[in-house]
Order: sequence, then structure tokens, then C-alpha cells
Amino acid sequence: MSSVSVDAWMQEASTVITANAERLTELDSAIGDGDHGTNLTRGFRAVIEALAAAEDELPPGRRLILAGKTLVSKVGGASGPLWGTALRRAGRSVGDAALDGPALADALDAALAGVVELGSAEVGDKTMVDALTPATQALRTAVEAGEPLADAITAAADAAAEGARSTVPLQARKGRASYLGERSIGHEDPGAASTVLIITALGRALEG
Amino acid sequence: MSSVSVDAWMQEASTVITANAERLTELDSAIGDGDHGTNLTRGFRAVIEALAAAEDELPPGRRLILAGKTLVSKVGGASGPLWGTALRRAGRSVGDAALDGPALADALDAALAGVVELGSAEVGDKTMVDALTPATQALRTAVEAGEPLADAITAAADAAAEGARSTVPLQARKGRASYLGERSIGHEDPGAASTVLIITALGRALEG
Amino acid sequence: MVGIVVVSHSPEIAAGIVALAAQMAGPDVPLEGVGGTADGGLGTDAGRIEAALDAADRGEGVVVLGDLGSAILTVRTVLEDDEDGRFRLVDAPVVEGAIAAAVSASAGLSVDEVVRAAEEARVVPKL
Amino acid sequence: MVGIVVVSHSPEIAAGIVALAAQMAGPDVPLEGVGGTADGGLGTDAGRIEAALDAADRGEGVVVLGDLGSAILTVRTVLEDDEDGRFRLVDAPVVEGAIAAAVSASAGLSVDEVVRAAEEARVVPKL
Ligand SMILES: Nc1ncnc2c1ncn2[C@@H]1O[C@H](COP(=O)(O)OP(=O)(O)O)[C@@H](O)[C@H]1O
Ligand SMILES: Nc1ncnc2c1ncn2[C@@H]1O[C@H](COP(=O)(O)OP(=O)(O)O)[C@@H](O)[C@H]1O
Ligand SMILES: [Mg+2]
Ligand SMILES: [Mg+2]
Ligand SMILES: [Mg+2]
Ligand SMILES: [Mg+2]
Repeated sequence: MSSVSVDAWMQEASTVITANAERLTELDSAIGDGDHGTNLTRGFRAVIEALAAAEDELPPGRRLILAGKTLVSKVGGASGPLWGTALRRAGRSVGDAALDGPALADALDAALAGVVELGSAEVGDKTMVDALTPATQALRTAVEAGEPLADAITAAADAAAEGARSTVPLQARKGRASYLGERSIGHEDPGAASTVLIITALGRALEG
Repeated sequence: MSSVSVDAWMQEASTVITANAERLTELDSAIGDGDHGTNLTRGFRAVIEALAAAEDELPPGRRLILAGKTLVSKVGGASGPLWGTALRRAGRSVGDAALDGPALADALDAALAGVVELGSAEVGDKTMVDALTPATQALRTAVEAGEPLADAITAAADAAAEGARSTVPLQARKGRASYLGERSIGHEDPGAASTVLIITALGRALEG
Repeated sequence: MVGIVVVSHSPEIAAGIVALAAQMAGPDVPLEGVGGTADGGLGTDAGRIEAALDAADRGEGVVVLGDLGSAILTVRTVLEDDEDGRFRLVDAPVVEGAIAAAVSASAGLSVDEVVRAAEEARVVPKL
Repeated sequence: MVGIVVVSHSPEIAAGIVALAAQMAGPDVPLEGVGGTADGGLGTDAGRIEAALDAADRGEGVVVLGDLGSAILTVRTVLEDDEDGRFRLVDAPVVEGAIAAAVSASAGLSVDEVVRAAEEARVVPKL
């Protein structure tokens, strides 16, 4: 049965975020402070370094927790504590087990719960929660229907993309963009856009 | 009939405040930021300079307005706008007339009204209003009873001193000291203490 | 566009608020910060406040915020001679109110709406 | 004595608040300000926040204030592992709340009372 490699996931996430940094920053310039691409690029690069320096035997759950802590300490914007918490909670959920379909479904649930607990955003508030929520649901549905993990991840990534698009007409009610009031309408939320990339990266981190 | 010379009043106020600066600052250190003595010393020195530079023909009211403006621009604490407003309002009340008993009674009324309008303090809030209010009342009563201006001013100064003493057991409800809550109890209000000095200085500024 | 003036006892607080509010509101909002006494201590300076009010005034009104009561007193005194209501002193939290005001001003809102946004900052939760 | 930590996106705001609050509260209150990202930009720095929390902790509790939502998020994340409730994050206006908290702490009030003083700063009028 196939599973996700934490290091490969983080590596793929770093690559795709770096490649899309400019677009993320542009989205954040429209309704925020224009640092989202830089924030996550810096953060995931530091994650890669931290994982490379970690012991090879460190189990998947601990690798995710290390990644989360690194994001918290290296990202000076909201996405640092949010993704940091998401990965730490995912790591605690995974423990020493392999990140196979059911484990990944549980891990994403835990990640989402952590993000919501920390930031109190609901679906429709125009945040990363609008992408992470449908992604999590789609992955669980596909896994429980017995679909191959690769297909489940594709379904999750599609759902995330759909969720990110759905933020365009919304007015932001959480985060910096909420200060803009109605002026936040008409723009895609940068945190939702990066969530699509991070979920998509899962699909390129499959092994076995 | 005797009257108060604006220049002499300001000169006497400056002298007595400079002589008492340390005590005022100590009072302000107990329940404020310890700058009241310095604030008023600097302010009244600048007033003296401004009046010395003014044309000799400038009438009393205009001299008071100039003094008030100078306090506003030179004092970076609450007493600057408060005494600045007091003197400006007094000056508007006096106009081109001499500062005889009735004019001084009207001028102090106007000054007090200006202070209250600006700072919204009532008697009992532990501010300069606790000294200026009884002083104003005592002066008017004495003037209306036909007492000599020198005696009326002595009555006003005594009433101010009594008012200042009455602030000791109070809890501050306006100004910086109000942040201290109950810790402001047991100290004399510095602005009430300096008000005593400024009213007392009137008595050494009599002419005619 | 409505202008914003921030008056603090501290030069650092005034400068920091202007930097943060400008980042949120963009470069178009006239945004002036004045902090400290003329000699650099903690307090206010009526002369620089007056200059800041003029600098922020583009003819559509200026919203003024202060940090402590004595900053409010100084601003009120400076504004005593302004009777046409161009300058609007609001009693709002200075950091949160200034950001809300600057963002509202940048959206082209009227001075009444900018005043309201600053005042509402008192009750807006941070999360 | 209860300690106070101020977390701002701006190093200047954090430093200015500490200076102003120290002037009001006197030298005895443990008062730490942290502002800006590790490279000096506008944002937060979890590492320095953690150090500030430790520095302000005298064993009687620490009250923490942040300027914007993302400062609150970072503090909450840093505090995730602190389960004994020594550190109390309050949702209060950052300048006004920090001053009220510092003054209350200097009066020897308990951490609950200092939290309350900071929260009440939302509704205290400035005049
Ligand atoms: N309270 C919150 N809950 C969930 N997501 C949030 C919250 N606040 C902000 N975000 C997400 O964070 C993104 C912004 O991240 P980033 O630009 O890195 O941080 P900052 O806004 O501090 O500069 C937003 O687009 C949004 O998706
Ligand atoms: N709102 C107010 N109304 C009347 N008097 C006030 C008010 N606020 C402060 N004061 C007076 O000002 C005095 C403090 O003056 P000062 O020390 O020069 O200013 P600051 O408090 O700004 O340092 C107080 O002792 C009080 O008498
Ligand atoms: Mg951003
Ligand atoms: Mg940012
Ligand atoms: Mg003082
Ligand atoms: Mg002062």
C-alpha cells in the first residue's frame, strides 16, 4: 500500500511554493501586505534544511512536528503559526506510523482542526480554511471509498482548488484582509491559493 | 482702583513656580510622570520671553492670549493645553480693559470654564479644577462684597490652597494619575498645587 | 482622500503606527505621525501637531487619534480655532483605530465613515 | 510581580509602548517588548517572543498583548505547550491595554486583575 513521504512532501511543497511565490505575493498585495509568497518560501526552505539535519530514524510524525515548529519560528506572518500548527497537529496524529491513506485522512483532519482552533475561521471567511476544509473532506471520502491514495490526493487537490476559487467573491472576515472590508471582494485569498499548492504537493510525494 | 498687571502676574508666576519646581515634580512623580515642575517652569519662562518681545501697547487681554498660546506650544504635558486654554479664555474675557476686580472675576470664570470644557474634569476628580473652582468663587464673592482686590486675591489663594489640600484623599479620575486607580489616593494633585502658586502670584502683581 | 494624523507621547509609537498603517492602507493615504516633545521626551508638541494636521489635509477631512488624555488635550487646544470641522478628533485605540481609519480612508470613504471605522476599533476582536 | 509582554508587528511600536508604560508604572514591573520579524521587517518572531515571555516571568504570571491578529496567532502557537496558565494572552488595545496592565502590575495586583485592567482598556474613555 502506498504512503506519503514527509520529506518528499515538504520538498515538493517547497519547490512548488518557490515557483509560485510571485503569484502568492501578488494575491497578498491585493488584500494583505504582500509577503505571503516570501513568507512560505522562506519557511519551507527552512523546513527542508531542518529535516535534512534531522536523524534518519526520526519517524514521520516527528518529522511533521519538526516541520511545523520550523514554520512557526521562521515565518513572521499568520501563515507561520497556521501551517506550523497544522503540521504539528498532523504529526501528532500520525505518530510513528506510515502516512498511508487512512493516516493521511486523520492527519489532515487534525491539521484542519488545529488551524480552526487557532484562528477561529469558518468556511466562508475567505482564508486557507476555505481550501483545506473541502480538501480534507474529499480525501477522506475517496480513501473510505477504497480509491488509490494517488487518486484520493488528486480529489483533495481538486477540492482545494475549487475551494480557493470560491474565495474570490467573498469578503474577508479573518486575518489582515478583514481590515479591508468590502475591498477584499473580488480577489482570491493567498492562503487558500498556497493551500492548493501544498495539498497538490502530496501527490508528488507518494512512495511504495 | 487697583488692577493686576498681566506681565507682572506672569513674571511672579514664573518666579514662584521655578522656586517650587522640585516640589511640583515630586508630587507628579508620586502619581504621574514627574514632569509637572519642569513643564510649567519651561512654559512660564517662555511666556516671559514672549511678553518681553511683544509690543508695549498690546492690551491686557491680548497679552494673556499670547501667554496662553505660548504655554500650549511650549509645554508637552496636560498642563500646557489646560493653562494655555485658561489664559486664552481669560484674555478673551478681559479684552482691552484693565484687570480690575470685576474683570479679574470674569477672567477667572472664563478660565475655569475653558479648563472644564477642555478636560471635562469636575470638582472631586483630583485635578487643578479642585483648586481653581474654589479660588474663582472666593474671588468673585470678595469682589462683589466690595473688598479691596488685594484681599480678594488673598481669599482666592486661600481657597485654592484649601482645594489643593482636599485632593489628597481623593482618587484621580482625570489625567495620567487616573491610570493609578486607588494608588493615587493619599497624594496631593500636582496641578492643584501649581494652581495655588499661580493664583497666589496674582497678589504680587497688583498695581495702582 | 481623508487624511490621518496619529499623535503619541512617544516618537517611536507614532512612527511605528504610520509604518504599519501605511503597509495596510497603501501609499495613497495622507498619514502623519507626531510623537514626543520638542526636545525628544515623552509628551506632545503642539507645533509639530499643527504641521502634521496641515500636511495630512487634502480637503476631504482629517481624522486625528491620540494615545493618552494629554495628547487629546493638546490636539483639542490646537484645533480650538478650527471651526469648520475639517479636523475630527476621535477617542479610539491609537494603533487599532489608526489602522482601521487608514484602511477606510484608502478605500475612498468619507470622513464620517473613517471616523466610524476608527471608533469601531474599540470593539472589533483581534481574532 | 506580574510581568507584561507586548508583541507588535513593528519594533518601534513595541519599544515605544515599553518606554511609555515604564514611565507610568515605574521601574519594578517586568516589561518586555518584541516587534518585527527576525530580519527587522513588519511581522512577528516566535523565537524572540519566547525569550521575552521568559524574561518577563517572575513566577506570578505574565500578561501578553498583541497588536494585530497574526501577532495573536504567533503568541498562541508559542504558548501551545504552556499548559499551566502562567502566560495570559489578552485581546485588548495594545497601547492602552499595556499601560493599564503595567500600572496594575506595579500596584501588586494579581494576574487576573491585571488581565481585567487590560481588557477594560477597550472601554475606558481617553478623557
Ligand atoms: N485567523 C485565520 N484563520 C485562518 N487563516 C488565516 C487567519 N488569518 C490569516 N489567515 C490566512 O493567512 C493568509 C495570510 O498569510 P501571510 O500573508 O503569510 O500572513 P500575514 O497576513 O500575517 O502577512 C491569509 O490569506 C489567510 O488565508
Ligand atoms: N482632564 C483634565 N482636567 C483637568 N486637569 C487635568 C486633566 N488632566 C490632567 N490635569 C491636570 O494636569 C496635571 C498634570 O500636569 P503635567 O504633569 O504637566 O502633565 P502630564 O500629566 O501630561 O505629564 C494634573 O496634576 C492635573 O491637575
Ligand atoms: Mg501577508
Ligand atoms: Mg505579514
Ligand atoms: Mg506630568
Ligand atoms: Mg508629561
